[in-house]
Amino acid sequence: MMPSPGLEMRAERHHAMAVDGEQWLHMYRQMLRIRRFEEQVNELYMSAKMPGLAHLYIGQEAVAVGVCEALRRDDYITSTHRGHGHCLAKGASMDRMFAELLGKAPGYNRGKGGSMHIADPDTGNLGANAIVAGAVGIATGAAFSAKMRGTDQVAVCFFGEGALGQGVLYEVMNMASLWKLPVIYVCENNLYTEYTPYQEVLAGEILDRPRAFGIHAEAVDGQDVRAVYFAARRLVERARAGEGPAFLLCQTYRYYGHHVGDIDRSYYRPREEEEFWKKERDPIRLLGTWLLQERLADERILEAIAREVQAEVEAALAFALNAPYPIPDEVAQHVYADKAEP
Amino acid sequence: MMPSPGLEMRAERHHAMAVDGEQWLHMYRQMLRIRRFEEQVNELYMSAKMPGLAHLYIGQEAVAVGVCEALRRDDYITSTHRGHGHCLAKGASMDRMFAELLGKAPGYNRGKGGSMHIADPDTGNLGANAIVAGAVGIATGAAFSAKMRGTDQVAVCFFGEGALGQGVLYEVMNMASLWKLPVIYVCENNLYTEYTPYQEVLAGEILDRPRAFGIHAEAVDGQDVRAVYFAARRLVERARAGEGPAFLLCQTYRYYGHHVGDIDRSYYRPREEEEFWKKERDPIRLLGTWLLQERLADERILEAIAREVQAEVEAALAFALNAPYPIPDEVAQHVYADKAEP
Amino acid sequence: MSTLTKRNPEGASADRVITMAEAIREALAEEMRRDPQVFIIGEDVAEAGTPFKVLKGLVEEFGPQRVIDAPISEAGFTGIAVGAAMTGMRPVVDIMFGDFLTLAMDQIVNQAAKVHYMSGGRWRAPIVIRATMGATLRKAAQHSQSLHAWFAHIPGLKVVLPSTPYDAKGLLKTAIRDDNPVLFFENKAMYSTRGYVPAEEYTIPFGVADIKREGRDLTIVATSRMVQVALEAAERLAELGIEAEVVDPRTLVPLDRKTLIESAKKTGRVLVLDEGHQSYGVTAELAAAITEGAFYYLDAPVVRLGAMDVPIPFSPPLEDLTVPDPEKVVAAAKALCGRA
Amino acid sequence: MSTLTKRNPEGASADRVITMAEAIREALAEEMRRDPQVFIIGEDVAEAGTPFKVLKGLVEEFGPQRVIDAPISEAGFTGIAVGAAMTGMRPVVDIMFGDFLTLAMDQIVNQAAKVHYMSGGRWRAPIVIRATMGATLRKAAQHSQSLHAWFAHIPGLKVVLPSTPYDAKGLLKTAIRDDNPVLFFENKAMYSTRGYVPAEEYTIPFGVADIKREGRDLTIVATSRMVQVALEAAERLAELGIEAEVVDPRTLVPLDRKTLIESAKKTGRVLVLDEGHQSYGVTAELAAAITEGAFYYLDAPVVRLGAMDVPIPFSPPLEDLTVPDPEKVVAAAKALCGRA
Ligand SMILES: Cc1ncc(C[n+]2csc(CCOP(=O)(O)OP(=O)(O)O)c2C)c(N)n1
Ligand SMILES: Cc1ncc(C[n+]2csc(CCOP(=O)(O)OP(=O)(O)O)c2C)c(N)n1
Ligand SMILES: [Mg+2]
Ligand SMILES: [Mg+2]
Repeated sequence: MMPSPGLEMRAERHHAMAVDGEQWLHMYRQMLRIRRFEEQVNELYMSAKMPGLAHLYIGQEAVAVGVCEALRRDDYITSTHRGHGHCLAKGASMDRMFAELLGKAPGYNRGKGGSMHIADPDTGNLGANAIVAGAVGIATGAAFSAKMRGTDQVAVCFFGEGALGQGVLYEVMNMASLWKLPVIYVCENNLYTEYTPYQEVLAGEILDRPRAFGIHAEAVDGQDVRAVYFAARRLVERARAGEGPAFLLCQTYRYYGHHVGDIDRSYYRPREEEEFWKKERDPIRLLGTWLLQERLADERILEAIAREVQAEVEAALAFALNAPYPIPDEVAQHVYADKAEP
Repeated sequence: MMPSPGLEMRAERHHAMAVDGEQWLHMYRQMLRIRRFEEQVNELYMSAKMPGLAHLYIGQEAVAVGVCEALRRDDYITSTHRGHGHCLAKGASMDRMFAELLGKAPGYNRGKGGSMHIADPDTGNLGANAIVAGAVGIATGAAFSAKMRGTDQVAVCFFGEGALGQGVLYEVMNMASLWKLPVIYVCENNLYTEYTPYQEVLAGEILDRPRAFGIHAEAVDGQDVRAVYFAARRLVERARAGEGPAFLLCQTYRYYGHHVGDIDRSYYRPREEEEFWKKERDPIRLLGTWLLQERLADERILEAIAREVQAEVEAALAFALNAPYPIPDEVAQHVYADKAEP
Repeated sequence: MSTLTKRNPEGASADRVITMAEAIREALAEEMRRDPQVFIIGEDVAEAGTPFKVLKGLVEEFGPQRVIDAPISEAGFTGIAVGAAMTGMRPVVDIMFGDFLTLAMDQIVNQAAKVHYMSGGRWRAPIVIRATMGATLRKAAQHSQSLHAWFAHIPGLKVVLPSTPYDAKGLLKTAIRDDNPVLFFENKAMYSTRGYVPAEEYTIPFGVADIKREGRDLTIVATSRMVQVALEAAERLAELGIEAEVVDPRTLVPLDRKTLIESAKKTGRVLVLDEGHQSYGVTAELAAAITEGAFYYLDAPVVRLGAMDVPIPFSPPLEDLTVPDPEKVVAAAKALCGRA
Repeated sequence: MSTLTKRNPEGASADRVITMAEAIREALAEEMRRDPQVFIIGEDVAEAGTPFKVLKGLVEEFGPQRVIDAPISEAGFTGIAVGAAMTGMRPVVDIMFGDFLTLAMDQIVNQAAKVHYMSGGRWRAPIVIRATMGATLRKAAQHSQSLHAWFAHIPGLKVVLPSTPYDAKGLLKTAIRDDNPVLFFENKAMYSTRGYVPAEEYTIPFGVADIKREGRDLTIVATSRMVQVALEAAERLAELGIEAEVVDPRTLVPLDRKTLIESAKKTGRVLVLDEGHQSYGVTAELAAAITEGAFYYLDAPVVRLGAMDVPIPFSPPLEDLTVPDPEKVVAAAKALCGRA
C-alpha cells in the first residue's frame, strides 16, 4: 500500500542529506522555465501567432522536474500531448522548442512534429506522443533494449490518468514485470481526462492496477517537487540496480484548459477548484517558500532566477520568430531513413 | 480474497438443497455429450474426414456445463477457439454442430463459420471467436444492451487464461465495473497458452486483475461441476439482481493437444501431468462417483446415459456426413444484411 | 436530387442553410427520437459534445443513458457497441480522430464486419462508426489521417464520405437505419461548411453518386472535402473555357460505378481526387473501376490526385503541400485537356 | 537474377532445393549470427518455433534472450519492439496470423511508420514485422486474410511479399538490414513450397521486380502465392499458344513501376493477380500504375483478379471459390487475348 506520510518522511530523511541547496535551486529554476515558457506559448496562441493548438503543462511542473532530476542525460523518457514540461525538464532548450511549435526549420524536429511530437535523442527524449498511451510500448521497449544491450539506462514513461483506459498499458506492464525491465511508469493524475472528471471513466483504485501485474507502485504529492524527486530517485536507483519496474502516481492539477482553446471550463470543473490549486498547491511557490524557510535562498536569489528565465524566454522566442520555415523539399524528406543519414 | 474451501462449503450448503438429483444427472449427461462429441471430432480429424483443425475441450467439461446450467436459454454467452463445449452446454444440438465442423449446409452457420465460429441466436450463443479475447467486447456489450433494454438477461464471457494478455479485456472490465453490467467473465486456466506454460507469460496473481478494476472475483475447482455450478449460480443471481459484473477463475486442464494436430506434447508438458489429471481429476468420473455415493444414481442409470449419448453422437454424425455442402451461390450471401432476411 | 444538388452547397438565401456540424447533429437527434434503440458512445460526447462540439445539446435532450461518455478505450467501447448492436441496439460510435481507428481495427474488421457472414446470416451488427478525417488543421501526423481506404477494402463494411451538409444529414440517417456496420467519415475541416438542408425529413440512399456540377470537357471524381476543392477548381476552369463535371460517389461501399463510368464516357477525360494517401488508396480503385468501364472512351489515362505519400507534417507551409488544392487540380485538369 | 529466377521455383536437381520455411529460417539465423542486435519476439516462437515450425531450432542456437516468447499481446510486444528498435536493437516481430495485425495497427501505423518523419529524421525504427497471409487452408474468416494493402497505403512502411524460397531468403535479409519498419508477408500456404536457394550468401534489393517467366502475348503481374498460380496458368496458356510473361513486383513499397510498365508496353495486355480482396486493394494500385504508364500501348483495360469481396468462408467448396486459381486465370487470360 501507499506508505503513510510519516513513514514517507522517515524513509526520505537520509536521502535529503544527499541533496544540496544548489540542486533545489536548479529545480526551482527548471519549474519556472516551464511555467514561463508555456505562458508565452499561451500568448502566442491568443495572439494567433502559433499554428494549431497546445496542451499546457502549467501546474504540473513539479512532476516533470522532480522525475527528470533523478535521471541521467542518457536515460530515456517518453512524453504525451502535454509534453513541453517533460521535454524541458529532460534538457531541451527553449529556442528549438519554440521553433518546433512554430513549425520552423531549426525546431527540434524541423517543424515536422510540432507541439505534440517533440523528440530529441541528445537528451534521451524518445518523443511526445499524440496518441494517449501511444508511447507506453516505446518506453517499455527502450527499457527492454537497455537491459538487452547491458547498459544501466532507465526509461521513464509519462502519461496522464486517462491513459489508464488504454489496454496496451496493461499488456506492456505485464511484460515489464515478467522481464524485470528498468522502466518507471509515471502517471500524472490531474483529475480530468479532457473534459471528464477521471472518476467517471475509471473504476477501482489506480494503484491496484500496476500492483495486479506485480509492479511496485506508490503515490506521491505531485505538487511537492522534493517528494517527487525523492520518490523518483528511489525508484530509478531500484530500476538501475535491476530490481524491476515501478509505477509512480503523482497527484496534480492543470491550471489552464485541456488545450489553449479550452477557455470556458465551468461546465466541467468549478472555478473555486482552480483557484484553490493555484493559491494553495502551486509547486513553484511551495518550493520557493521552503527555500526561504531553510535559508537555502533569499528573495534576491529567486528574483535573479526569475529575471534570467524571463530573458531566456524572450531570447528563445525571438530566435524562433525570426527562424525560417523548412524549404518545400523537406516535405518529402525523412519518410524513409537511409543508411546515410543522419 | 478467495474464500477458504471450508467457507465455500458452508456458503453452498443451502444452495445444494435446491438442486435435485435429476439436475445433477442432467449435468452428467451434458459433460458426457461434450466428451463423446469431441472424441468423435478427433476421430474425424485423424481419419482426414474433417477440413481444417479443431481445438478440443475435453477435460474442461465441468466449466462449460457448470456455468451454462446456471443460465437461462435467453442469457448470452461468447465462446472461444475451444468452443464446442460451451456451445453444447448452452443448448446446441450435435447434428448441426457436426455439420458446421464439416462445412455442410445444415450447419449452424451454413458451414461458413466452422469449428471456431459456431454461433446460435436460439440458444443465446453470440459466437465462438478465433481471436483470443476477441469476444470480450461483444459479451460486455450484450450485458450493456440487456441493461439498456431493461431485460434481466446476463452475459457470460468464456476465455482461456491466455486472453489475460489482451489489453481490450481490461478496457471492457473497467466499463463493466463503472456501469455495473450483468456480465460474468469466466477464465478457464488450463495451465497452457498454446505451447507455453501460463506462468511464463503472466505476471502477478490472476484474481488481482479483475479486482484492480473493482470487479468481484473468485476461484473455483474447474473439475468439480458442482462447485462450478454453485459459484456460477451465485454470480449469475448477483448480476441479474443488478449487483454488477464478476470474474470466475476456473482451474482446469485440457487432455488433448492445443489442437487436434498437436500430438507430440512432451516438449512443453510432461506425460505424467496429463496422466494425473485424467486419472485423478476427471470431471465426469468425479461427478459419477459422487452420484453413486449419494445414491442419486446407480451403475445402470449411468450406463444408460452413456448408451443414449453414444447413439446421439452416431445419429448426429450420420446426419452431418450425409448432409450437402452449401451451393456455390452462398459464397456471396450474408456479406451484408438486408432488412428482408432472416 | 439534382435540384437539391444544384442549390448545394451554397443554398439560395431563401432556403435553410446550416453547417455540416448542425446537419450531423440533426440527423442524430432525429434518429434518436425515432428509434429508442439508437445511442451514442464515445469520449467526451456528453457535456462536452466532443471537442468539435458536433454533439452539443444531445445529452440535454436524450440524457447520459443514451449519450455515453466512455473512457479512452477505443477498442473496448467499439467492442461493446458491436455486442450491443448484435443484441438489439443501434449504437453510434464516436471516434474523435480517425487516426484512433487504428486501436479498434480488430473490433471493426474481425468482429463487426464478419459476424453476419461467419454466422451464416444469423447475427447482424447494425453499428455506425463516426470518425473524423482530413488534414490542413495543423494537427500533425497522428491527428490528420484519412484512413477510409482501409475500410473500403474490407467486405462487410459500408463506407460513407459526405461532402455537404445536405449529404451528411441524409446519409447519416440512412447509415443509422442500415443493418450493417457503417464507417461514416466526417472531414474535420468541413464542420463549419454551410449548405442547404431542407427542414423536411429526407434520407439519401447508399450507392448513388451525385453529380455536383455538370460539364462536358472532363470529369472530376472527388470525395469529402475534395468535392469542394473540385468545385472551386471547376469555377476557375470555366473561366478558361473548360467545363468540368464534378461527380461525388458519396459512398465508397457500395460504389455507384455506373454513374462514374457514364460521366467518363461522356467527357473522355477523368481526374480522381481523394484526401487519403495516393498510393494503394481510394484513387486507385476509382481510377481502375472507371478505366475498366470506359477504357475505349478515354482520351488519356485517368489522372489521380491523392494526399502525398508522406506522414502529414505539422509545419504549415509543408502541410499545405500534402493535400490537393484548387491550384493543383486546375493545373492537372489543364494538362489533361492539353492546355498545360 | 534471371538465371536464378529460371531455376526457380523448381531448382535443377543439382542445385540446393529447400522449402520456403527453411529459407526464412536460414535468413533469420544468418542475420542473427551477423548482427547481435537482431532478436525475435512473438507468441510461441521459442521451443514451439511457431505453429508453422518456421523458427524451429532458432532458440537452441540463439537462446531465449534472443528468441522471446511473449504473452498474447500483439499491440504490447509490437510497441516494445518499436521502442527497442529506436534504441539500438533490430527486432523481428512474429505475428502468427496476419489477421492479428488488426491489434497492432496503432503501434505500426501511428508509431513505427511515423517516428522518423515526425522527429525530423532524428529517430528511426528498424523493425521487421513478419506476418502470415493467405487462404485455402480451411481456417475461416479470422485466420485467412491478406491485409498487405493496408500497409502499402501508409507512408513510412515498406511492404514485401515473397513468392519463392529464393526471394523469401534474400528479401528477408534485406528487410532485417533496412533501417525502416518493414512488413514481411509470408503465405502460410507456401511454407512447404520448395525451390532453389544457393548455399552462398546473397540479398535481394527492394524495389526490383522479377520476371518469373518471359512471354510476348500478355503480362500477368502477380504477388506471393499468386505468382505460382500465374506460372501454372502460363504453362496451360502456352499449350494454347499464348505466351504469358509473369512479373512479380516482390516489394509493393517500394514498387518497381518501370519493369511493370515495360512489360505492359511489350505485351499490350495485362492481368493483375493478388490474394487480397479485390476492391480497394493491391490490384487497383497495380492496374492504375500500369495504365498510367502504358495507356497508349494497351489493347484492353488491365484485368484485375483479387480475392472475392467476401469474408473467407470455412466450407471448403465455398472457400475455394474466393481466391484466384489457375483455371480462373487461364479463363481471364484467354478472354483478354480474345480467345474466350
Ligand atoms: C487514443 C486516443 N484517444 C483519444 C485521444 C484524444 N485525447 C487527447 S488528450 C485526451 C485526454 C487525456 O487525458 P489524460 O491522459 O488524463 O491526460 P491530460 O490531458 O489530463 O494531461 C484525449 C481523450 C487521443 N489523443 N488518443
Ligand atoms: C489475438 C490472437 N493472438 C494469437 C492467436 C493464436 N492463438 C490461438 S489459441 C492461442 C492460445 C490461447 O490460450 P488460452 O487463452 O489459454 O486458451 P486455450 O487454448 O488454453 O484454451 C493462441 C496464441 C489468436 N487466435 N488470437
Ligand atoms: Mg488527466
Ligand atoms: Mg490456456
